[in-house]
Amino acid sequence: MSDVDLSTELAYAKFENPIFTASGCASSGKELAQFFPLTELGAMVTKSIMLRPRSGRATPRMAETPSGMLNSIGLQGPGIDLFLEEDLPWLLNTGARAVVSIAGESVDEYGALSRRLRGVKGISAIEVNISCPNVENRGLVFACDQASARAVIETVRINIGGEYPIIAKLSPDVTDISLIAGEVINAGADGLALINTLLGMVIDSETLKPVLGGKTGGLSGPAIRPVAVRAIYQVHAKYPKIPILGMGGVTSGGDALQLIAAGASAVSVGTASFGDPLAPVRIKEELASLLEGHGFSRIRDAIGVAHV
Amino acid sequence: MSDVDLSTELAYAKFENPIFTASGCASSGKELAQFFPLTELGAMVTKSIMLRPRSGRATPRMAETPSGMLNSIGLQGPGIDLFLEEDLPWLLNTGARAVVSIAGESVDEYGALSRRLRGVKGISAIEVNISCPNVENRGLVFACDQASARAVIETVRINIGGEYPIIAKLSPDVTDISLIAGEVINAGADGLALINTLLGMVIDSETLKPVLGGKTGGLSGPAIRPVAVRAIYQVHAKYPKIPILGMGGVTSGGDALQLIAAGASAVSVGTASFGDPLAPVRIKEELASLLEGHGFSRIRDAIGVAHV
Amino acid sequence: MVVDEGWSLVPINPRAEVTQARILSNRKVGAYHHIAFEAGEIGRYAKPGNFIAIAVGGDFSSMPLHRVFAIYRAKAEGIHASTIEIIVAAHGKGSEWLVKQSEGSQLRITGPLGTSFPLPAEPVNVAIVGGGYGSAPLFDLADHLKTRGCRVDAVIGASTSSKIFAPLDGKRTVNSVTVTTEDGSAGVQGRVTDVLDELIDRQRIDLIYSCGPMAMLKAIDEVAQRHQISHLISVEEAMACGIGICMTCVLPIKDSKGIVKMTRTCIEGPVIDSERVLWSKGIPEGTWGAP
Amino acid sequence: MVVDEGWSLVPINPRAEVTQARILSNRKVGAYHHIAFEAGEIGRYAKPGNFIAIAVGGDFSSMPLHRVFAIYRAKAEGIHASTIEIIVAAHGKGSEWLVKQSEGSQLRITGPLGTSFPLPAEPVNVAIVGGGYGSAPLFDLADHLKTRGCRVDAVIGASTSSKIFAPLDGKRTVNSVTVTTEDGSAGVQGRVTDVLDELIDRQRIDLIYSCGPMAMLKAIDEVAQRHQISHLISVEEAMACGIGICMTCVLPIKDSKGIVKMTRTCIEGPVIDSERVLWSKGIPEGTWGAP
Ligand SMILES: Cc1cc2nc3c(=O)[nH]c(=O)nc-3n(C[C@H](O)[C@H](O)[C@H](O)COP(=O)(O)OP(=O)(O)OC[C@H]3O[C@@H](n4cnc5c(N)ncnc54)[C@H](O)[C@@H]3O)c2cc1C
Ligand SMILES: Cc1cc2nc3c(=O)[nH]c(=O)nc-3n(C[C@H](O)[C@H](O)[C@H](O)COP(=O)(O)OP(=O)(O)OC[C@H]3O[C@@H](n4cnc5c(N)ncnc54)[C@H](O)[C@@H]3O)c2cc1C
Ligand SMILES: Cc1cc2nc3c(=O)[nH]c(=O)nc-3n(C[C@H](O)[C@H](O)[C@H](O)COP(=O)(O)O)c2cc1C
Ligand SMILES: Cc1cc2nc3c(=O)[nH]c(=O)nc-3n(C[C@H](O)[C@H](O)[C@H](O)COP(=O)(O)O)c2cc1C
Ligand code: FES
Ligand code: FES
Repeated sequence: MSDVDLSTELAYAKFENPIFTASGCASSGKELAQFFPLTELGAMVTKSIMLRPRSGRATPRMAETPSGMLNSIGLQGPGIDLFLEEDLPWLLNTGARAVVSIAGESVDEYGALSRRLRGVKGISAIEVNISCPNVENRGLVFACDQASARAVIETVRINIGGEYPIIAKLSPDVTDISLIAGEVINAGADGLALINTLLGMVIDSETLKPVLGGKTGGLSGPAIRPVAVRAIYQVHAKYPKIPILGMGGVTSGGDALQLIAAGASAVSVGTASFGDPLAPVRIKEELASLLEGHGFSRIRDAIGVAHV
Repeated sequence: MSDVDLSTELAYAKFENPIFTASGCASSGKELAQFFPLTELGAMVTKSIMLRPRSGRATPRMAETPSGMLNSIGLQGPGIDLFLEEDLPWLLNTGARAVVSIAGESVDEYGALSRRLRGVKGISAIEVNISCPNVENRGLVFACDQASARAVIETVRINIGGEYPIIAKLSPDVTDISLIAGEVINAGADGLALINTLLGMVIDSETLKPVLGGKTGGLSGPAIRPVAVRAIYQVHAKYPKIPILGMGGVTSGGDALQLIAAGASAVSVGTASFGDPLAPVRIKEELASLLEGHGFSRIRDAIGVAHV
Repeated sequence: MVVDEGWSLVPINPRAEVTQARILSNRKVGAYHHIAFEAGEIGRYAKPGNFIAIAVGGDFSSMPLHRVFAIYRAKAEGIHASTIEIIVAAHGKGSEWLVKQSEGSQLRITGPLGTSFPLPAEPVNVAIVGGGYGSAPLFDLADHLKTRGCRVDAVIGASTSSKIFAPLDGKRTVNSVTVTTEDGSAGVQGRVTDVLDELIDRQRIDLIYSCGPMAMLKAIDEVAQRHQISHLISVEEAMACGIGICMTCVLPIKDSKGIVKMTRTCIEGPVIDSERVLWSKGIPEGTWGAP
Repeated sequence: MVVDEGWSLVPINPRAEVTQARILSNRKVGAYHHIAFEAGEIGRYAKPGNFIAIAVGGDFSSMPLHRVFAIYRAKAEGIHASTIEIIVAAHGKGSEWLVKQSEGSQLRITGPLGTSFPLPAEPVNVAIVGGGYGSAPLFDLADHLKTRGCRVDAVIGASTSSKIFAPLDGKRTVNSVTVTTEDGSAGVQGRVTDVLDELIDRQRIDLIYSCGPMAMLKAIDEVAQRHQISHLISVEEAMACGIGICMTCVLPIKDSKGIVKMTRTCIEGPVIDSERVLWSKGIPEGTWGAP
């Protein structure tokens, strides 16, 4: 391994290296732990957890697309109580760093989740997934509406206190992502996660109906990488001091470096793990040697270099 | 070739088959005419033409991405006068159907273009590319702003008269594409073209700077197909009577059928021609035999079947 | 009736590894391709019922997701590494690519994955029932059953004869083989369930293992329930990752407390005791966390 | 000085076709790969300076765009079809894939594309100057020049010896070959322009043909201008389609009326009279339609 200092920060949370898992692409860690020690990761970002247990959407839940995939998992999960009782302790016990992702259907639900998380030991940061439909506002996705996005982050801020940095995860399915970024920053987000999936659909060649049980799904994987790089670049240009956790189609160290150069302080690996369970570790190693090749002695100097 | 009736309509314009070229992916026809008779196409959609000649953006103008590409051509072209004098007559002379795409930097420019096109013989429809920055409104893209989008289509409607169907081409880079669709329909659009490219960026692995001369570029190709299918499906669900010219990553007859089932009455082939000049003809043939396999005797019955 | 040999049905296969596998041979067998790999340690730890996940499309692939295949045979010791064999039905893009790969090609394979067939504690009478390529993992299972003194009768069905997978040495392992085809091109015309009732009675079957399409498993289960005999099934749900991290492969399945959960069949399956399975489509009412 | 043989410099090659080509051979030559194809009628109509566009990555490729390569040699008659040969420097994803393809592989190729080298009307003294794989199309050109009675001297340069492409029969065709390498590992240490001045004087060169990186073409052009001799160049710009429909491969080039336009080098090039070329980067002021 190279000598490059890979340590990085998201607001006041420090991490030994910048390669994280992506929420919903690594469950709560147990499954990937079969393949590598989770301490190899900068952090495990857990699957977005909701207040109550949730069965998710009907199957089929995925469709492969050119260099990408659609998913309509629908946030299946055990709910916050069981998560705090079983999944999180297990994860922290491995010595891995944990970023806990939360999701809600109403502003209040985000508030309640935050209160449950307040004071929980060992968490490194909270990622707030606001790409969920707001049941109180005609199912409009929080991340697609300035007021809703702001309201969620304000609520999380108030209820969680100053214990963990709040990372607001934004959707690329908006006219101007930097506007939404501005709102959540004003509302108290310490950092941003960019980007969530793009809304897409695949129609079955036999039935001529949408493949997914949920009809539409979220597009992820290499196909969306150019959109992720653009979103990170735009937001970093406007808010250079706000740390960004970048994600979207990262499958190699070179891809991670693109996101970092665009302005990401750390990078989540999602869909790539589905085709290669060792992807996060490989990507970390490739990134380190690329940074070395470019003459960087620490990764911090590479963050946002595309803007210089 | 199969016996399926491939003829289709976009508003009051009728076409022998539903496979068109995509604006900017076939120039004005001369180049592809080396490979197949342009009469094989439902129509040639010409590269968006502006009022004055235009040199376009600095090179590099493209970057390949996973199952896609970015382009930042910047609407290079000869301007409407030379287009009407040379390119269009040449094209019409081949016997091909011509859909003329126009683009402007201000509402007035669209008006002026429409006046120039008024009464020009032989045109089958006008595609109005509103994915251009509005120089009079802080460079905001017309298609990303309801008022600007409406203003452009109103102007075109007034200036061009009722001679040709007006197809408004929308950008997917908006929070709710059906809102923009509603605006342009109210403003007088007879049909919609869905979708233009997604805004993206690639960073060079050597220089760590954006590859493209224009920094950002438009993402096209198979990578964006799920976004196109979704956009067409959403808009057709809301406005089932408005004909849609679909496009985005179509490389096979099966892909074209996906867009048709989602609600497209015709399909443009763009990026696929870059890797296979015969793509439009092959796609048409594949589509015909797929329709036959599904038991359709005419393509009209397949339009929007995914909704049934 | 069955004993769980250590970890047959324990979720998350503890032996899984990622390896660069090399194709040793690839040849057509009826409608299928029989592909053998030299695959690190996978063959050493594979148990009947386990599967592998294969990355497809090569270095510049447009297919980011795994393709999963049941292990047909595994050998702990090859020349350089352990070997595994699979039976592939070319179906969509990835499997079409796979069957075109030639000897010597290197592929990234993850495995062994999933649960495996638990074996009976005593020598009992067993029926193995396979549909299409679903018979592939059952012959290795039969081998293990025979070693434990079981009688094993096989019923192998498919739509047509070319889709019957019943290799000679597999046939030799079992006590009898009944073939059914829907078009009658081989064996008895009909479905596996058309011959199963009679077989159960005739051979006093105590236990059924089955593998094939969901509709077939369901039909077999009805027969098994009627006869009140245990039934272990290997299910096939669409899988994106095969390793438990994507949540696409779920089925409504009862947990040990009887609570129905949308359960990942890649880590708590593919082998499941049919008692736990709800055969309804969609998310049944009362499923844990259902709206 | 030069005559345009029918359609050498006419935009949009009228002979272009799409064909399923088969790799006849693929072998390493220094830092390059020499690949021969059986390619429909392409070899029959190819002229020196033309190029081909190749679809890369196979059936499930994530690479939608063409890769373009100068035709090194073309033969009108092969066993089944005409043949073409190219010299490939593995560089990015697509060319790396290409050099790994084995004999018998089928690839979709479009060609012949672009303009070709016009030939002098009279037997004159010619220098051909190639940088790296840029020498590939020049030997076939030399053949044609020799047939017309020209004297042909070659200067072949590269950074290091493995990147000098100068095949034996190519060398035999020309009257002399001077090799230059920047690291001195073969021939004269230095660049092609370091030996060109002297060659022009010594052999009374009337006409230069050159092919290589833009910076090299520019340096050669300065020498040519100083000596006031004609210079035909083959340029290399990034190309997405190679057939004139995407507008990515543009350079500021003067048209016949002297107006500078952003010109597609895939259909009005790659061979261009250097007189028409503006060597500045970006879009020079005064370019037609420039803001
Ligand atoms: C436990 C298990 C064992 C299997 N064993 C075999 C076997 O021995 N032989 C065999 O031929 N096939 C087997 N299959 C089915 C095989 O996985 C699919 O046929 C194959 O993945 C389809 O890939 P494709 O590229 O042809 O299709 P595509 O439609 O291109 O696949 C796209 C994606 O969907 C997934 N997918 C699609 N259909 C299925 C399916 N039926 N099952 C799982 N994933 C699917 C693929 O994994 C991939 O991620 C098994 C499936 C499971 C779950
Ligand atoms: C007229 C002409 C003749 C050429 N002849 C040869 C030759 O004989 N031998 C040889 O080794 N190379 C030649 N090249 C360069 C060759 O086209 C590129 O090296 C190759 O396309 C790069 O592809 P890649 O997959 O390695 O790179 P990638 O970066 O993956 O390519 C991505 C895209 O960019 C385009 N691209 C990138 N670099 C270039 C480039 N330098 N020129 C054109 N397109 C590029 C590709 O066509 C592709 O569409 C020629 C280029 C031109 C324009
Ligand atoms: C199957 C799947 C499930 C996902 N679940 C979540 C989730 O629960 N919460 C969330 O914030 N993002 C979720 N995502 C989005 C990813 O975290 C990530 O933002 C996106 O996939 C882009 O990264 P990638 O291209 O590396 O996968 C999910 C993505 C996939 C593919
Ligand atoms: C190189 C290039 C140039 C384009 N130029 C235009 C244009 O001038 N006007 C326009 O409306 N769309 C333009 N487009 C967008 C296409 O018409 C089409 O909407 C988009 O590429 C999606 O289709 P595809 O994936 O089949 O290419 C261009 C696309 C490309 C790749
Ligand atoms: S296939 Fe991903 S969780 Fe089962
Ligand atoms: S490469 Fe597409 S126009 Fe020249």
